[in-house]
Amino acid sequence: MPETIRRSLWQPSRRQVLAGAAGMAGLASVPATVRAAGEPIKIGIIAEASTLPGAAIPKGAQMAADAINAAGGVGGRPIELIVYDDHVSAVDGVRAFQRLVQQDKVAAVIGSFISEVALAIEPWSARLKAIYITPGAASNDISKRVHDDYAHYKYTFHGWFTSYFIAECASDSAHDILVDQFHMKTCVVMSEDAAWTTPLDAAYLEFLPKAGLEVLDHIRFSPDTTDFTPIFNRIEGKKPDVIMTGISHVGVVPTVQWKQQRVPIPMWGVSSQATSSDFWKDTNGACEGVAGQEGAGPDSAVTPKTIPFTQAYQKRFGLVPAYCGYSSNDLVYIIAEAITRAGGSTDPDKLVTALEATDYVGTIGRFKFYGRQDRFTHAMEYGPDLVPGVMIQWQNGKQVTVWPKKFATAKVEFPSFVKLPA
Amino acid sequence: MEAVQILVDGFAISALYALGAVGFTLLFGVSGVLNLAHGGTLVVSAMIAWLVATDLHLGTLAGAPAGILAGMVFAFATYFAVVRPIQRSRAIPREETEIFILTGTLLWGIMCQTVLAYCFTTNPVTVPALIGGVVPIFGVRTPRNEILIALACWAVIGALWLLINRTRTGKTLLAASINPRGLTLLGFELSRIHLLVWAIYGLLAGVAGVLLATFLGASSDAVGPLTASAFSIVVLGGLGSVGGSLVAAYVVGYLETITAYLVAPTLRAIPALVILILVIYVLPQGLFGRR
Amino acid sequence: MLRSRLLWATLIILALASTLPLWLSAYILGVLTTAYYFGVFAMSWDLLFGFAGEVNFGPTFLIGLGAYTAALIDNLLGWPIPLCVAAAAVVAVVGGLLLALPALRLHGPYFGLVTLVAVLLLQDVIVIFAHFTGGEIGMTVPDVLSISAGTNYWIALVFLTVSGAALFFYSRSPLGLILQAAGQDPTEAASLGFNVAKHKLAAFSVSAFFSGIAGAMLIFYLGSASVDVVVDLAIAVQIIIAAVLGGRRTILGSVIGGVFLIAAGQVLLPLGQLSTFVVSAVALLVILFFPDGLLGHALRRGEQE
Amino acid sequence: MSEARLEVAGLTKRFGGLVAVRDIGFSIAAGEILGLIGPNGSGKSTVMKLIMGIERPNTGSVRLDGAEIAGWPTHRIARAGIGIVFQHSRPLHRQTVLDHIKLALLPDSLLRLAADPAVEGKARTIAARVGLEAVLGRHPGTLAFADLRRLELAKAIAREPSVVLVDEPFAGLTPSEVAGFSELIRSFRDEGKAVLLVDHNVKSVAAMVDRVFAMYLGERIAEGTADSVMRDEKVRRVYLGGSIETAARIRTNGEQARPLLAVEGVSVLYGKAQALDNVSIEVREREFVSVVGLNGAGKTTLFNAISGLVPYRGTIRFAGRTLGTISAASIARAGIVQCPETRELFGAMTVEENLELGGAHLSNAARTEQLAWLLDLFPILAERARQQAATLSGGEQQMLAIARALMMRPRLLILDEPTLGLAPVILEQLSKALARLHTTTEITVLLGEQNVTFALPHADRIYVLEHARIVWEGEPARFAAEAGAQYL
Repeated sequence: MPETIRRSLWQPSRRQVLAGAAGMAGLASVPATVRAAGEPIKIGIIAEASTLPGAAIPKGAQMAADAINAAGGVGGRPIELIVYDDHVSAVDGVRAFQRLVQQDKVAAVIGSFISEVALAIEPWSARLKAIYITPGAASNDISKRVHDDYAHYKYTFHGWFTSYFIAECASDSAHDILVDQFHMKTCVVMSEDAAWTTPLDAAYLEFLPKAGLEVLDHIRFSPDTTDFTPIFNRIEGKKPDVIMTGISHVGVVPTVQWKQQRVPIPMWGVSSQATSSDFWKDTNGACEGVAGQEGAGPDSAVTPKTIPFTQAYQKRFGLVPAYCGYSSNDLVYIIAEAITRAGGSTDPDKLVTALEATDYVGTIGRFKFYGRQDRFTHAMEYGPDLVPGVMIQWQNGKQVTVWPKKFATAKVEFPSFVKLPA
Repeated sequence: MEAVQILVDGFAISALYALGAVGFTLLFGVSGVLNLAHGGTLVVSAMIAWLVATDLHLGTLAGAPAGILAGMVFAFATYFAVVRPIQRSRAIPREETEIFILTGTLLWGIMCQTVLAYCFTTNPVTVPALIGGVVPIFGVRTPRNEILIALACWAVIGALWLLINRTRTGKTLLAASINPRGLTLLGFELSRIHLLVWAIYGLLAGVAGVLLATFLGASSDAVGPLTASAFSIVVLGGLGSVGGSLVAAYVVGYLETITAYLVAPTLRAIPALVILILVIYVLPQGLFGRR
Repeated sequence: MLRSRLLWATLIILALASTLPLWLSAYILGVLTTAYYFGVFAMSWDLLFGFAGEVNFGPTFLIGLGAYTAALIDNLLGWPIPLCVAAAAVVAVVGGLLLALPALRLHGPYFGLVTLVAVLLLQDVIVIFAHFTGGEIGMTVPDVLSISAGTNYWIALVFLTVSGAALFFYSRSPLGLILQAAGQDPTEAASLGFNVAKHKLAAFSVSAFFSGIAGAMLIFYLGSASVDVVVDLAIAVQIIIAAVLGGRRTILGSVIGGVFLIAAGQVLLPLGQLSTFVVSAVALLVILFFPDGLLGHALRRGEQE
Repeated sequence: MSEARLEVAGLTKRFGGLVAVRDIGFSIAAGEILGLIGPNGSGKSTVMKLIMGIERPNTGSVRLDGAEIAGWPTHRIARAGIGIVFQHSRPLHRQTVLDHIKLALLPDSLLRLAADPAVEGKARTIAARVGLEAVLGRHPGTLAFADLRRLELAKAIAREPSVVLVDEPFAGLTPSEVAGFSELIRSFRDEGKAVLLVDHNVKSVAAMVDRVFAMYLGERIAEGTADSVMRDEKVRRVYLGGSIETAARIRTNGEQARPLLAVEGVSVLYGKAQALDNVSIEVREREFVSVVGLNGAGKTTLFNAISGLVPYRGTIRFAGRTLGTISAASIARAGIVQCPETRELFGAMTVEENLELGGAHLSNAARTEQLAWLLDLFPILAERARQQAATLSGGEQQMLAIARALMMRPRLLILDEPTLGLAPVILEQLSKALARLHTTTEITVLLGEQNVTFALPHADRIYVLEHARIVWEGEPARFAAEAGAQYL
């Protein structure tokens, strides 16, 4: 993870671990420390080591692979990860995918938390008939394509909340906490202009009113915006009770300026970078009070596996996993199980059938994939008893889970400069 | 109300743009070098400032000078590793030195960017502001830091102005930008003058970088955009004209702010770009260009 | 005679290249395919820089125009690929002429900046009309040239050969001679009776023509058009580097440079992020120590004989 | 003599404030050679550019065979039948001589992708005519200077123009080469072409021109046969500043004085052109030495070699120390200060600032003292102290340039063409200033001039430089008798 790289500037020892995150060669050749023997099963990983969430992908996956191998592998065959970096570029992502499938002959590819990249890879997963699962991209279109042209696109699975469910989850939490506890009535939606936010915003506009928050304004800004003053001023002009965010590519800059300018309105919703444990340092603590939707928090047991995994991860990499860390880890298990179910075959069509039968309890909940009739075919099913999703809030430099009630470890608190409705 | 807001917000941004561009144009004026690794210099100083201030927990007061120093070091690295070899190369025909320096510094900038991304990720870093809090200006809630930044920028630019117009050293710089041959005839070693101007460039860019980090934040991804914006401001103002780039900085800064407020944040950059093309087309030498 | 030696070398390399699909993996073919289209980008740029004497920082303006025209038409009107490509060529040429107008007025960095800004503007327009263009995401095209790596490779190779030949002979033809004269010393060219403006406009159109087609073909190969593939300045920079690396004023050298850049990038993929660093460092060293570029160096040697 | 091919009337060109060409008019008939002469800055090259359409005239007309062509774009004028031979040109590196000539023969069409076969043959004939057949296959980089000039000539006549403009036809050529070129140019005349030769002085073109048109400071000063122009009073004053007078001067120091500067067998090559050929001169302490010679004779090159601005073969010693590898700047600091022909002032800075920079290496006290002395020497500069150098008149700029050089307290002051393009009244003031320098200071001066009258009074000894060689050396007194005649 990048932030470890930062520290590692004076802890070179850790740089090695990182070589994994950054230059994947290290991990690719990690020999399975195993009793498992025989022809290894190759799984491809496409990461973005230079971003907070993207660097968690290979780490989470590696944890799973090592665990599986230590436990004897898949039917005696060890799992081998082959990891490439796509430099956050669609074309590099496609090249990496082609290389993994055509050159390295992997059974399946887990890759990229960026919808732009995922959407570029998806057609190739169809053309090359190769399993592709994204551990963090959110755009609805990923699974919508599968639904619209199943025969062609069925090789793609969506291993994370679709934007639609993220919005629903955030809105539900907003209803339970902002509306019921803080008596908020109005909000402004503020999203970065990107693939995943188009459906997110649409869903926000659909769910927030139902949740009891009137949407006063809807602002999209380009991800390379550096000066947020005009945006915050415009929002303030509308006098909303809360800002519902949809940010992932950006995070530090708006948060820091929000604090610097003492914007008296709380931020709630999605803030992917805030899921990284380094966010506090990156923003010099400006993120105090910022709340974002997550799969699982470091401090609460969504499933029995959550906390052990988080701790093991922290022990090995020196930080808690960003959201892709959880999903990537679970997806490796899911693929392994599918291969077992397919009788050890890695034939793509057999794997598709096997994956569709997935019912696995991972670190962020119980995984199932929607069927071909559902609007989000092959997307991770969302729901209280499946993958519920949680809200994490930064409080005094710690990430605490504040929603839903059954996982909550703390009450919501906002910094002093935030004005709350009477 | 909105007008005042635009006025206030636009000022700090523009001041920062100005400071960012001045060094760039000075460098071109005196030594004829367009340094396309300029963004790199800014981000390097920002990152180092962050490293010392936040990561080593030494605070902004220690981070700022460290960052500025880093900026100067990187500037010299650019000069000795890329620019001077090209200028002295016998294999490169004189009339093509320019394109080679452009390509060379461009590559250097990319190298710098990738290394920064490797060590610090593409995530923006921010250095804690020296003074927090906000003060109302005509009812506009303005962060004290923004005021500090505007003041700092103008202080530095003012100092530069004094250096150039009031000191003998500064005047040799000015003279070099007008007629280098004349200086040689008067017994000045141009090589020394180039070293001096690179040092000043590094200093200016360093300060700009650190201020940037306390205000908008800086990330390795910003290397390209920062170079582009400095380049366009400087050309708009007229290459080599310090005064010109100050004016241009404010034109661009306010155009962007106005667009962000009155049109849409997403369109922020566009009007400035269009104006830029028009101006250059009508005045091929920019607003105050000499050459 | 040098010229013929160059010709023979090219033919032999072509012969070899055409056999690659028989014994190379689909993936490597894929890399070479992109590299070939990239080569065409670089050649078109070299025509402008090396012969017309115009430093164009925005080759991706022309490429992007072509690519997105094709992508949009394919998506909205569903025309067959050849028609989309043709349309792309037309639009790119128009763009080329637009770019040429300032070129006749501005010089050096000033013109360079205009081309740079042209790219930024195109990028913004694409993002603003995200509704049609898919904005930052980019758009997938329904049709692709082929899903067989082999076929794609053949297509790219043929296209590279054709456009390479065209550009090379244009540059070596009387027109190329005039163009070079005009680029080096407009006044003298004019006093020999040549209409400098006319010839520069021609050069821009030709360059735009091939850039546009290459851009369109590339996205029909990749199956999607996105800003970071055909418009982003980073790509423009790579193109320039490829051309300078291969050797200015050689046209063919640009192909070598292009293939080198792409291939190196892939070979170093296991280095993760740092691959870009290594590639640029190598390029910088070449520029510092062999300013004539790879092919240029060879040719210069040849001339001295 | 047939009807006029080229007719120029009332031609005027302004650059900003300065009038480069004022109301110039002349005509050249078919089969006639007109020499357009004038010292640097007289505007003759501008006239040529105006005819060729490289610059647009403010007013006036240019007629080719009766048709008005003033204001046409260059390429149209070229196609209408005017060819030009540039003095300096930048040939294409990768093309052979033959390619270059072919280029000039190509039609200006976008459709001709292949040159028609006739071109090759034509090109070879032209090459043969200008004497390039031996080097057809070579690249310009490998050509001798004369051949490069031949190439220019070939390109200019390729389209068989009816009017040929030639800029400094003989600059940098050896006498034998000059003969060859003259032959060629005469042959143009015989074909009925109208030829315009542009040069610095009558002498070099006298042999072949039918008429001469002399310019000075942008205006016509004389017109007629070569002899009549050479005899013309105005012309003589411009070049010689009137009758050659040798103010008898008191020898301030005799032969015994130590040599300060010794130039021994120095040669300089510009590319292929021999700019200095084995030149040796000597300047003694406190001596005033003048190097006289026409433009292009090599004076500036000699001075630049001394100042370390151009590489040379041979040795230059200053105060016993060999200069060789020292940087130009340190040579200047060592005491050899050049005040170049081009003046190299800092235009955008004030007179004061210019002088300040000149004295940058002095202690503050010394600087103020020196400054005071110079403002006394050139009072006009005191008045102009706060004015921008660029806004000064030519004469004032020249004084500033000299004063700035003197600020450095040079041991040897090199003055290159201080009279260039200056009105006679200014020459007076300069003259006085130099005289005062000579009598009141320890300074040694090396003066380069084509204006002999200005040079003589200020010289203890004189060298005459011609075609890159020293052809005469001696006292001013003997100059008129021995060298004066053949000078113009």
